[in-house]
Amino acid sequence: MADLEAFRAETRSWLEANCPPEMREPMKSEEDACWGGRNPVFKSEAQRQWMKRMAERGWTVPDWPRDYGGGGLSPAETKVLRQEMARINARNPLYSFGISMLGPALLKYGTEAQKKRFLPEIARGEIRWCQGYSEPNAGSDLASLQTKAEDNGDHWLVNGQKVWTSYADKADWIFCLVRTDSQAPKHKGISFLLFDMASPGVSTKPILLISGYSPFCETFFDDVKVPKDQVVGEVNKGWDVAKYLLGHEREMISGMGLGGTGGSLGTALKERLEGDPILRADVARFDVDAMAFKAMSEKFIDELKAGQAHPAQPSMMKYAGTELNKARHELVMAAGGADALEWESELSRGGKAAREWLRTKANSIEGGTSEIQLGIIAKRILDLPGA
Amino acid sequence: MADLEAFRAETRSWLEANCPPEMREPMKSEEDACWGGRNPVFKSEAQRQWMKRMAERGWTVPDWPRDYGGGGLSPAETKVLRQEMARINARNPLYSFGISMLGPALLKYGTEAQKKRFLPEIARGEIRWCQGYSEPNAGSDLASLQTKAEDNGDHWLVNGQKVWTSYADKADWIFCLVRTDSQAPKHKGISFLLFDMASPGVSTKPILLISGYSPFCETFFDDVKVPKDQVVGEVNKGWDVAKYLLGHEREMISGMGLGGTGGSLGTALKERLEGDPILRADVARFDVDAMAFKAMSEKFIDELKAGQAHPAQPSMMKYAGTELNKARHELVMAAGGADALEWESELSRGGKAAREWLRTKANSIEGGTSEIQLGIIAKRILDLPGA
Amino acid sequence: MPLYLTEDQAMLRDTARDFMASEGAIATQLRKWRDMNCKDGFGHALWRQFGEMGFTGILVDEADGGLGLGPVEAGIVLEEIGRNLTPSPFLITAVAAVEALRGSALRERWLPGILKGEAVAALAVDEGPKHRPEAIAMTAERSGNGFTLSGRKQFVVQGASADFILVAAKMEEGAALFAVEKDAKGLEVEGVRLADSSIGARMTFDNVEVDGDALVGGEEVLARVLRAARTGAASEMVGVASGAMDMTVNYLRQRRQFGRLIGEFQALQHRAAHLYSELEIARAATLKAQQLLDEGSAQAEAMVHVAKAKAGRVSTLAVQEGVQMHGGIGMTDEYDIGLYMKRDRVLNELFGDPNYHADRLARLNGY
Amino acid sequence: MPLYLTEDQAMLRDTARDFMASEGAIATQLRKWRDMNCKDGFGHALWRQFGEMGFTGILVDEADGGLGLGPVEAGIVLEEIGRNLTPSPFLITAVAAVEALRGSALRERWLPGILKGEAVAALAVDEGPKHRPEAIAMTAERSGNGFTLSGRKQFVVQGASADFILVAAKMEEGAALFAVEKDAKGLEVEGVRLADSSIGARMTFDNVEVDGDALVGGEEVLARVLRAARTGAASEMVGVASGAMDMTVNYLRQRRQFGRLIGEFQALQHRAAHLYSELEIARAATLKAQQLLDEGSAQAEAMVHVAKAKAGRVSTLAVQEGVQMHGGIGMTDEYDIGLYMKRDRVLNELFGDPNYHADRLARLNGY
Repeated sequence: MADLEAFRAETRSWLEANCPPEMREPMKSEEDACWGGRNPVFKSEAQRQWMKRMAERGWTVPDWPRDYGGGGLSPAETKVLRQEMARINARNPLYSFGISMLGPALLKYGTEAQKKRFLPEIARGEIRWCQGYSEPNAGSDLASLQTKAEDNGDHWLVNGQKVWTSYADKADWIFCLVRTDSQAPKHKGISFLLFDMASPGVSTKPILLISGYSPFCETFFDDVKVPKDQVVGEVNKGWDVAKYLLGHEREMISGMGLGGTGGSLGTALKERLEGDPILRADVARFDVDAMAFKAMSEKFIDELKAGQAHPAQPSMMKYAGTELNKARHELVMAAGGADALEWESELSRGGKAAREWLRTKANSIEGGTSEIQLGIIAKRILDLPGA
Repeated sequence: MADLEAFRAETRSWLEANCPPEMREPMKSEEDACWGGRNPVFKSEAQRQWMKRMAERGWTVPDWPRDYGGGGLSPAETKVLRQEMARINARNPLYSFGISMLGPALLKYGTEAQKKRFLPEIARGEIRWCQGYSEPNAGSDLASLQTKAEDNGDHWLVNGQKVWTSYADKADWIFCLVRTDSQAPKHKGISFLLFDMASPGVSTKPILLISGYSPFCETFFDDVKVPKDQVVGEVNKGWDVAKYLLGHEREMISGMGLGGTGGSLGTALKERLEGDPILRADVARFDVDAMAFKAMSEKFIDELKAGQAHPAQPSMMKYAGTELNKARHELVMAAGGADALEWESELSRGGKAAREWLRTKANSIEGGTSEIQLGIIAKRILDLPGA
Repeated sequence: MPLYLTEDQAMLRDTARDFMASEGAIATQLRKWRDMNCKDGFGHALWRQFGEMGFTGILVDEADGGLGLGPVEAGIVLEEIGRNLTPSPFLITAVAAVEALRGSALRERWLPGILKGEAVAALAVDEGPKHRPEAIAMTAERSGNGFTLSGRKQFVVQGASADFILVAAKMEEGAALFAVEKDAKGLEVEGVRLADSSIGARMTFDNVEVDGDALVGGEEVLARVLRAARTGAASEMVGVASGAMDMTVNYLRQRRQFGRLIGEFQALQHRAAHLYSELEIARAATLKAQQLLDEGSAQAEAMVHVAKAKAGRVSTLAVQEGVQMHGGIGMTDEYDIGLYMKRDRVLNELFGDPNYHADRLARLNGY
Repeated sequence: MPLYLTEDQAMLRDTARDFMASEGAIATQLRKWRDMNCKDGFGHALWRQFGEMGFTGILVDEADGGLGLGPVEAGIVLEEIGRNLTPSPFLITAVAAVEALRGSALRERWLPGILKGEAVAALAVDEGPKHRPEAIAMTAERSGNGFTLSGRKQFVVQGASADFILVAAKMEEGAALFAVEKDAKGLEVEGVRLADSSIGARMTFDNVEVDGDALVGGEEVLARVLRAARTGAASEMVGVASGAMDMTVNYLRQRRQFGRLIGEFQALQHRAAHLYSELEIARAATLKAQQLLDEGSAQAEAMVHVAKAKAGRVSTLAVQEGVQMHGGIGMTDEYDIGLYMKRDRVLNELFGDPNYHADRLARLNGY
């Protein structure tokens, strides 16, 4: 414990000295996030510095081993670092699917060579990754995917199409589920492949969402050649890697819901609730639900750390968190009334409320729909029979 | 139209002269209903007179043919009679499963001899009927029933057990689904049988409900002999009769929900809503739902009369009406608070609110659960595939 | 009156359904005007076709050259508009404004243009983000034979394309409704695109002078206009909900996952069946409100609140279930279901949201 | 403090679970006392066993002979009580009354009996059908060294079996809590059986004289006692919900219809999964409230409202789904699921229903 307090003091003073003041203010929009990459776009010098300084200490991935570019911190130390960052409202220095998704998969399933090759680049924010899972005919039924990787002796030849590839147009590499055995039962012929988005034959096309945002792409593979050593885990056993990763994704998405539920929604909407007694009632109930869910999130994280969480509990968190977030934005829209309907006006900051509200509708679809999560809970936690 | 107005005038003056004043007051409880039967129990002389006078004119079943004890009225005349009865708040002179359920089945599927034999008794309230459908292992899956009727040449021999037989302990006769072919697919070996509850081998046992009420029985058949001519419709085609009847039952149950939704719930609970803003919000929303459903009920009845209703629409009415009624009683309990929790006190009139609230929980179970109705809507109205 | 359509009404429905599905379709109307960033948000040619079809004259008295029909018939057209998300001035001009002009001296000035599908009206009631007609702050002061109007309005649908604006203002004797021409001095109009790509307007009235005829009516007329507008919006929402539900049920019948049509999954079946049930109820409530309005019944007021509240909630349920059941593609701009979600949101706010109407109903019922 | 049970707490849970499942089971406790129409609604022998197990002393300071544990531990016992619908004075006596007596001169008078599972307390707060402790009308006037109490109370759980009654009354300086012995002159108690077959009481205080020591505390103490009682009731409801859910999920795994286990039907699976999710959240909220109370945190007040409101709504959902999914047999007195529905209803009202607590939370949050 004494060591931990020493670490806390040290961390605090390092952060004090190294976290630029601009990086202690909340992001104004998603676009203020730092994603790194081969040709990184920094919004400010402060942003660049902050990422770089954190990466140098391995603190973009504090709990990864030092050998792979991580900070080598213990769980307790990691928690202290997070607390100290939260204390000064320090921004996340690096948003990255490499950190949140590919990294954990590589740490568990990668060869030593793969870890050495890919993890440090991720930690330093030098390569931006995207995820190639869904296909037009493989949504909730992900394992029915059809993108094919043919074994051509010295390389894989990839053909097919992915959809919902977040930021595929901005990513450097992709981790991708492909079918390597079309004769095997659908879960047994899938492999987990990594390749460079700059490879010949890769093309992307952004998908415009109803919110007007366009973070997703359709991604096309036309005779893309991929070196043989870029499969993670065993060939035809990619589904295991994917399942492991989906768990992580759910945790991340369920965690995202929390960001918005810090304070009382009713307090934020206060003036709007006067003279609207029924909306006030809904908001009061929402605040009950949101504070209760916040307690649940703390409990879930505590149980995760202690290894006490049910392995399917992320499904419950993902389900409840995303439904709650949708409910929150419905209430925000109701409180905003006609003001919140304006789509482009300055007053509405370009329709911010409406666009965010529409964006939340995807929460219960992406990363496994609410229906999929409920099915997992029913089967794996409640042990209900059949389907 | 002139004829109709003449009929109205005539009806009005007849009712004026023949409906006793006591029968123009609302019933105080379910127990004030007149059920007739072999050994009828009348609460008052007025009740006896009222039933008798109406039966003499065939007006207990105004739209049945005169030959079978009915009033022979046209649909328009029947409507006028109902309106005129409603005008003076005249009570229903005779509650009867014979009228609401068996009668329509006999009119459609009965032989001429059966109609002549059974219908006039029903119209005059001389025989009280009960319904033997459900069995302990055949609830929602009604067609899986096991009560057996064996063809013994000159009679059927019935063995088995029914459950949820309303007022079996008070009924004179039963209409009953029995299995007459145990080899056939489950819907194809069922017959619709009528028999006297006084037959040797019939016994009943009341079922106590959570509300403390006990209108239902378990009914046991132990080598009950039934004459061969007491099958309605063809042998082994009883399921058609049952389906036809279930439609009627649903209409009746969905109609029952309406009784309670006449006025504004909020007006009735007014004082209780002061200082309870969230309950007020719920009640206001309930009033919206209830008034909307009332319009739906009118529309449904109008469409039924005009032959425009979808044949599966009673399922929708039954589903929505019973769920609404449950919601109403939840609100009544919330408004009643601790007063409504008292179970036996005088002040609570013997726990009336609580017992009625608990009783409503059966609304969405009896006569086909809400889940069954939703399945019917999905399949027959929305034309969704598969089971 | 039985609560279903008469033969004549069913014929009108068939006509309106065919017309809107062909001429008013999403691809050729809503998307077209949206993608060209049209300043009106609707097409004038289609509006003239509305005139040719006789739709614009549904509520206009026969003596004034209209069809002299009632709220049920207006609702029939609006339901088809809703089903196809057809952008048009119908609700505001052919329903609300025609109702406002009934018996007014301005009939001759505006009805001919409306009948032809040329004139466009606006109805300016709201002054804050929520519909609160009981608390109008805009003032109308008598000056000479006329009035001077001052104040601000917002969420004035088609306000930027309107030839005249019906505006609610407060006089000493209560609220009243005035007709103001678009080029009146002191009137400033700023068009704003809304989420459903219709155009609303913010308006400033800076001592706008109007003459005596401009007063089209007092509180009673304002209330009557609002009842017509709210019931019309309810019908349009029933149409939106129907369109969204039909599209979704069709999708359930076609999309395969896990080797089955997703419409075979019982959880989705039950939710779709629940939606159907709610939608039928909303449709009945709306029709009932229209019939009561037509009869001039004292119960119409309450039933209008019920219709607007119920249709609003059901329409929201329909679009939410619609997007969720479509899954990922439901989130894309390319598919239409998201357009239903946007339209629903705007119609829910228009002339009072379900919370407002439930609250008013409660007050009417004395609690 | 991490939001899960420590090893000691998990041991206590196991002990309480075993004890309640065997000694406190529905068949041998609730049904027994109910069917014999017991005037107390609970068994004194079991209450003494609670004493022997140390449960009654969980919140009593070690210096006073108790275990000196906190709200989390009290909640653990209450959850098991809820799961088995065990009738007992635990919530009112061992939680609320012990909390009230903390630091009071009456400790010596009552704590020994409570520790042994002999003394029974009551807490008289409500005066109307709903819990409204902000508006207490009962008066306490100073007279000599003591006080004179006048007023009426209702919904006093175990009031007819209590050795002493903690009663909330209004003094000039605000509300306060007094301890009144059961045989005090001027006190009339009428026991009333409630829907869950527990016994509540209506009480009349007609100039009841008590001495100075009877004042156990002012507004702060009343608030503290209510926080403890509400959080305890939340735990008991989490137990009720858990019991109802487990029973229902078991039924889904066994009951066959249409040739399948009904637990295979996706619509029921999704509803059961939703219930599980809500129940986990209610449990977390309740535990969080208990930890905050234990820490003496300023945020405890808000979280107690959240816990009572959330646990109440979830428990109601659990019993409603439970009865519906059991179908017909769920409606029979013979099966236990209906007993859960009754108990839930009473616990929801006790110390404020979810509407009350959501409203208080809103006020606390300034709206």
